[in-house]
Amino acid sequence: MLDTAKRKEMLRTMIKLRAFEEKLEELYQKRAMYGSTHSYRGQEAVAVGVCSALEPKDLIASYHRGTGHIIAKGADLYRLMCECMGRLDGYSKGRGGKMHMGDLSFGFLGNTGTVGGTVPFATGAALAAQIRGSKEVAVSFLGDGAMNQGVVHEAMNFAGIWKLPVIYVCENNLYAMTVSVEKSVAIKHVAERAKGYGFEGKVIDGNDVELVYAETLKAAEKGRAGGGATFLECLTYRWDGHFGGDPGTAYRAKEEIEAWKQRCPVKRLKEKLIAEGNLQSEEFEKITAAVYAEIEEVAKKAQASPMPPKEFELESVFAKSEVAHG
Amino acid sequence: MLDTAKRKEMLRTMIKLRAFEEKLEELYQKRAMYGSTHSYRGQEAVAVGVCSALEPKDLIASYHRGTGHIIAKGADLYRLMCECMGRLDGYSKGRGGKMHMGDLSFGFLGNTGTVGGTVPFATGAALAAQIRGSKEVAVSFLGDGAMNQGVVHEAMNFAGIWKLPVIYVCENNLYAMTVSVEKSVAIKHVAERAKGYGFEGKVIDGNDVELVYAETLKAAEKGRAGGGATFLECLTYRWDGHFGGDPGTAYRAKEEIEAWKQRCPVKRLKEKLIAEGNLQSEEFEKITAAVYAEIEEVAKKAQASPMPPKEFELESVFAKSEVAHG
Amino acid sequence: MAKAENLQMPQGEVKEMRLQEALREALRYEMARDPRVFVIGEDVALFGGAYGVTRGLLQEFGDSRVRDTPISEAGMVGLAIGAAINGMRPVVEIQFCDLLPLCMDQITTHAARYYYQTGGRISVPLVVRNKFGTRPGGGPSHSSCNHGAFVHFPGLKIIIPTTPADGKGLLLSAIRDPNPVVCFESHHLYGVKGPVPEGDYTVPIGVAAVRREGKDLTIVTCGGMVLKADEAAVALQAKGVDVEIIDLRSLAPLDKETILKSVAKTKRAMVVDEGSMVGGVTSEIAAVIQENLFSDLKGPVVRVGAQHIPPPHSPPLVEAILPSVDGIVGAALRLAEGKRK
Amino acid sequence: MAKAENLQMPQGEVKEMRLQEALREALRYEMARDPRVFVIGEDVALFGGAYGVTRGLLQEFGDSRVRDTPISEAGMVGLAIGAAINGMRPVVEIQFCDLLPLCMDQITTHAARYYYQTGGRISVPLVVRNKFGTRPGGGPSHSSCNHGAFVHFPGLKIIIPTTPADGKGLLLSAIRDPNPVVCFESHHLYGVKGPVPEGDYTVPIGVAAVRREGKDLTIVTCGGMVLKADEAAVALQAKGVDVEIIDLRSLAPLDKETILKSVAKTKRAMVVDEGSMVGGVTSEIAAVIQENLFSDLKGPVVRVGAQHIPPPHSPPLVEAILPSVDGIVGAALRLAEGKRK
Ligand SMILES: Cc1ncc(C[n+]2csc(CCOP(=O)(O)OP(=O)(O)O)c2C)c(N)n1
Ligand SMILES: Cc1ncc(C[n+]2csc(CCOP(=O)(O)OP(=O)(O)O)c2C)c(N)n1
Ligand SMILES: [Mg+2]
Ligand SMILES: [Mg+2]
Repeated sequence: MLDTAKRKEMLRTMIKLRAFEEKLEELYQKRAMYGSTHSYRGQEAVAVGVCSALEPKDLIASYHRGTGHIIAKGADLYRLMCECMGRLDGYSKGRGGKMHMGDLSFGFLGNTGTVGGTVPFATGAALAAQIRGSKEVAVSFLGDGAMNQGVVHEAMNFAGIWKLPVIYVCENNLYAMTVSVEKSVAIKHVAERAKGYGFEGKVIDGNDVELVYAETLKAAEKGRAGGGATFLECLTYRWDGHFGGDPGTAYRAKEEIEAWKQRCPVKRLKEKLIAEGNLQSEEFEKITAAVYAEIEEVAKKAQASPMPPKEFELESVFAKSEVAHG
Repeated sequence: MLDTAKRKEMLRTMIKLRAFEEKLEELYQKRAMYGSTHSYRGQEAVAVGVCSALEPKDLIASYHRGTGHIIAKGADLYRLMCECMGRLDGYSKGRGGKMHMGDLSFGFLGNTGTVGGTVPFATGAALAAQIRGSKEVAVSFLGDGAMNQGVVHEAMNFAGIWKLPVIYVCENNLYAMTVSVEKSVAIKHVAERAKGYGFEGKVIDGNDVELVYAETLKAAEKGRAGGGATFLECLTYRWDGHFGGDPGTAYRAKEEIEAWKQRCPVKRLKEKLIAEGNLQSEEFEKITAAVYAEIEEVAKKAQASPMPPKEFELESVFAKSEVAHG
Repeated sequence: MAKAENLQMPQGEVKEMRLQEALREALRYEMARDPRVFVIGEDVALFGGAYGVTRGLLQEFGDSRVRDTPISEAGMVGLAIGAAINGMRPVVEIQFCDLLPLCMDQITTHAARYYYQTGGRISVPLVVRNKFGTRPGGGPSHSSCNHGAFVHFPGLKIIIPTTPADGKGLLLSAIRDPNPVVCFESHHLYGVKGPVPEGDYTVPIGVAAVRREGKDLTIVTCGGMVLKADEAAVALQAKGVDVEIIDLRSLAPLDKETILKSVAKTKRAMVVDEGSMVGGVTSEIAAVIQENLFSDLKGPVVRVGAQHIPPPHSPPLVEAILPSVDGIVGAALRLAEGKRK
Repeated sequence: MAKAENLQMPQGEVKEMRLQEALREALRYEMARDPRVFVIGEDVALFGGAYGVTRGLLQEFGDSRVRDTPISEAGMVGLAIGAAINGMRPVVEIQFCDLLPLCMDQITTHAARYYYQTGGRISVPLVVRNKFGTRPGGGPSHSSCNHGAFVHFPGLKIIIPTTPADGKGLLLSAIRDPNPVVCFESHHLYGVKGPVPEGDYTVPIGVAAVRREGKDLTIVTCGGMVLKADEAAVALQAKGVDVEIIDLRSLAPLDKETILKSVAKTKRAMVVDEGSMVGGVTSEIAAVIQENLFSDLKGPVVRVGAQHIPPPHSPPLVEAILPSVDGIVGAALRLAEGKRK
C-alpha cells in the first residue's frame, strides 16, 4: 500500500497535467500555441501512475498525446510550454513542437507524430539495457489506435523473443481520432494480443492511479529481473476532442463523455484520501490553486520568451559529435 | 470422406509439384534457370490440399516459394517453366521470374519476393468479393517467417474487423531462411495470434493432404457464408535448402531433415490408398512416370523457346486500358 | 504525350468551389457512375476525412463503400491493391504525405510494378490520395513534401492539382486510370476557390498547363508554389520581366514537351518546388531542361526549393526554409539580367 | 567539407581482400574496440549474412551482440534507433535495398530527423547496411537500385563504397558517426578484390575520390558503375578522349567541391548511375553542375542511368535497361565531339 505522501504527490501531479492542458487549450484558442493540442485530460492516472513507479534512470517513449507523460516523468514545464509555442527555449528550440521532443536527462526517449512510431524505440532502448546489463526498464506509451500499426507488432514480437525489459502501456481511450476501438479491432481487449508475442497482457482500470502504479511497479521489477515484457491495457477516456478545435462530439455520445467525467481520476483519488481522513478539502483547493498558479507563471514566462530567428542552419540537421547519452 | 478419384488426383498433383521442383533444381544446377529456386519438396500436401478444396473462381495469393501453390491452382506448366527460365512465353514474359507472376484466369492473384507482401492482396481481394457480393473466397499462403511482418498483422486485423472471406494458410516449415521459428516467435504456435484479430486459428498437420483439404473446405464455406476469416497453421517441412545452392544443413540437423522425410506427404497418401486397396504399386509407378515425363516434355519445350529480345519498352510499365479481370 | 493546353476557362456549367470540394465532387461523381469505386482511409467515413474531402460520402454511398480504417497505412494500401486486382477501383486516403513512407513498399514495390512484373496480365487501378505541405505547427512528422521522392520509382503516375477544376479533372482521370496514381493535394490549396465544370470533366494525366504566358523566363512549378509564382510574376512584370508559368499538374509522366517548348521560347528557366531542392522535383526538371536545350539557354536552370532540412514547427523557421515570393523574384531577376541589360 | 583526395594507395600494412571481407573487417575491428557496437539482421548470426559479410561475428562476439532477427525490417530499424538513443551503436543489415521501403518511415521520418527535431538533444548513431544492384534473376523485388530516392531526405548520410579499402574505411567512419548512415553495398562489387589497410583505417564521409585523372571529360559515378566507367575510360583514351573519373563514395553529404573542381577543368560532365535516370542521383548531380558551372560547360551534363523500368528478371531485359560500357563510350564521344573536331 502506497504511503500518503506519495499518493498526494501523485494527486498533485495529476492536477498539474490537467492544468497544463487547460492552459494549452487557452493558448491554442488565442493562437499563441502552434500546431494542435492533444488534450490529456481524463487520462492523467495513466501517465502519473506509470511514471511514479519508475526510477529516474528508467526511460519512456511517448506519442502525440505526450504532454502528460513527460510532465509526469519530470519535464521542465517552461521548456515544454516554450516548445508548444514554438519558442527558442523549448525542448527542441522550436524545431519540433510538442510532438517532436526528447531529452534523456529525465529519461525521455522522445515522441513523434507518427502513430506507433516510437514503440520500437522503447523496445530498442530496453535491448540496449539488456546487452549492456544496465538495469533500466523502458516504457512505451501507446494509444489503442497504435495497436494496428505494423511496426508495433514487429516491436512487440522482438520484446517477446528476446525477453526485453519493456512495458507497453496502452492507453485505451476507446477512440483513435474519430474511429472507435470497436471498429478497429475485433476483440474486446487488445491486451489479448500480448499472448501472441509470448508475454503477459493485463487489462486494468486506467483511471485508478494507485492500481496503475502498482502494476507498473510489478512489471518494472519483472523486467529488471530478466522476466521480459509486460503489456498493460489501461482503460481510460479523453475528455476533450482529439485535437484542439474538435469538440469530440461528432463521433461520441454526450452521455458517454459525461459518464467518463464521473470517473475522473483526480476526483477519485481526492475523494479516497478525504474519506480516509488523509486530505482536507481546503488542502486540496490549496494544492490546486498552487499548481494552476505555477502553470500561469510558466505560460507568462514562455510568452515573453524569444521566437527563433527566421534562419535555417543546415548544421542543425547533423550532430557534429556524439551527444552525451544517459 | 473424400472419394478415391479425388484423392488419386491429389496424389498425382503432389507428385507433379515435386517433379517440377526437381526439374527446376536440375536446371538451376545447369544455369538454365535464372534467379534462385525455392524448392517446395516436402510441403506438397499444403498447396494441394488447399487448392483442391477451392472452386475455380476462388483466388490465391502466393509468395517466393510459390511454384507449388500455383501448379496446384491450375497454372500452365509450360508458362511457369518459361518464366523461371526468363523466356518470353513465361507468365510474365520473363520480366518477373517465378517470384513475380499473376494470372486471374486461374485465380492467381500473384506473388512477390517481399516476404508477407501479398498477404494484404488476398485480404483485399476478399474485401472486393464482400463489397460486390460475389462469393469467391481468397487464400493467402504465407510462411512462418511472414508472421512477423507488420503488413501481415495489419491485413489480418482488417480481415477480423470486416469479417472478410479470406483464409490464411501459414506453412510453418520451422525456418525462415536460416532462422528457426523458435528464435522468431516466443509462442509455440503462431495460430494463436489469430485470436488477437478475432478469428479462428487452427494448428493442423500440414503433411496430411486430406486433413488440409477438409479444413480448407470448412474455412471456405464459412467465408462464403459471411463467417469471416480463418487461420490455418499447417505444420510441415521443406526438404531442401532455402534456395538453390543452400544444402539446408548449416542450421538444421540431418536427423531432423530425415525424420521429416519419413513424414513425406506423397508416401503417406500413397500408403493409405494402397492399404485401403484403392491403389496398386504399379499404378502409382505409372502415375509417377507419367508426371515426370510430362515435366520433362515441358522443360524441353521451354528450353527451346525464345528469350526476350534485348530491348526495353517504357510502355510495358503502364497499362493502356484496363486488363479484363476475373 | 498529349498537347499541352492553356489553363482554359472550362466549358459548360461551372460552379465556384474550393479544391477540397472539387476533389469531393470527383469522388461523388465517379462513385455514382461506377459501383466498383470505393473509399477507405482513417476517419474518412463518419468524420468525412481529416480535411473534409470525403464528407457526405458515407451518407450517400453507405458503409460498404466508404470505410473508416484502423491506423494501418501499409495494410490499407495493400488491401486496396488486392481489391483492385480483383476488379474494384479503390481510392485510399492517407492523412498526410509524411505517412507515405509507411506504405512505401506497397506503393513502390508492389502497386507500381505489378503490371510490369505480371507481363501485363494484371493492372492495379488504385488511387492513393494524400495531403502535403509545409506550414507552422506541423513539424517534422506532419508537414513534409515528399512528392519528389516518388518520381524516382517507375510504374507510378503522380498528380498534383493546383486549381479546383484540375482537382476534379485529374482525380476523375486518376480513378479511371488502369494504373496506380498517387494524388498529392496541397495543404495550402484546399481552401482556395475556383470555377469547376459540372458533370463528366476530366483533365488528362501527364499534361502540364501553361498558367501564364510570357516571353522572358519560364517558371516551372506545382502545388502551392504556383500561387507564389503567380505573385512573383506580377512583381517581375513590374520590373520588366515577362514570366511564363508552367503548372506541372502531373509529375509522372512528366510533360517534357510543354516544359521544353516554353523554355525554347524564353531561354531562361527556373524550377520552384515546395520540396527539398536536393534530389527532388527541381533536380529532375533542371536536368531535363539543360539536357535538351543546352545551347538555347541563356543561363543555368535555377532551382528554388525548400532548404534540405526537416519541416520545422515554429513559424519563423518554416518561413526560413520555404521558397518565398521575394526569393523567386530575386532569383528570376538575377537570371534575367542578360535581358534587362 | 574536407578536401578531395586522390585514390591513394593506403599507407602501412595492407592486405588484399574482397569488398565483402573488407566490410567484415570494419565490423570486427569496431566491435572489438567499442562494446557499444552490435549487429542485427536476418540471418546475420548463425549463417553469417546472406552475402557472408557478418560471417564469424557470432563466434567472435557472442549472441548478445550478433543477433538473428525475425523478418521485421521496420521493427529492427526501429529497435536499433531506440538502442542508439540509449547509448549503443547498432549496425543493421537489410538483406537488399528493395526492402528499404519497408523501413523507410523509421529511416527517413525518424532516424534522419531525430537530432533536428529534438533541438540537438538526441543523436542517433545508426548504420543501416544493405545490398543493391540489378542483375539477372533478381527481378522486381530483389534487384533494385533505390539509393537515389534517399538523397531527397534530409538528415541521412549515405555511403556507397567501391573499393574494398573504401568499404572498410567508410563503414568504420559510419559506425563512429553520431548520425544515421545508410550504406549501399553493390552486388557487383562484393567479390571484387583490392588492397585494404590493416588497423584503424577510416575514410571520411562526404569526400569523393578522383579515381582517374583526365582533362577532357569528367564522369561522376558510384557503386558498380565505377567499373564500367573504368572500362569506358580505357576505350575512350584509345579514341583520344582523356577521361577523369570521380567516384562519389558518399551521396550525402555530396562532395560538390571535388565534382565542380573536376568539371571546371574538363568542362564536360557525365553522370553514370545504376539507378533510374528519372529523379535520381544523375538528376541531382546534373542539376548541381549546370547550376554552378553553366558558363564553363561545353555541353550539357549528360545522364547515363538505368531505364525507368522495374528491374527485370530475364538476362536480355536486364542488359537492356542498364547502362553499358558502349553506352557510356557513345555518350562520351558525342559530348566530347567539340574537343575532337
Ligand atoms: C501512422 C499515423 N497514422 C495516422 C495519423 C493521424 N492520427 C493522429 S492521432 C490519430 C489517432 C491515434 O489514436 P490512438 O493511438 O488511440 O491515440 P489517442 O489519440 O487516442 O491518444 C491519428 C489517426 C498519424 N499521426 N500517424
Ligand atoms: C520482407 C523480406 N525480408 C527478407 C527477405 C529475404 N528472405 C527471403 S525468403 C526469407 C525467409 C522466409 O521464410 P518463410 O516466410 O518462413 O517462408 P519459407 O521460405 O520458409 O517458405 C527471407 C528472410 C525477403 N524476401 N523479404
Ligand atoms: Mg485512442
Ligand atoms: Mg518458413
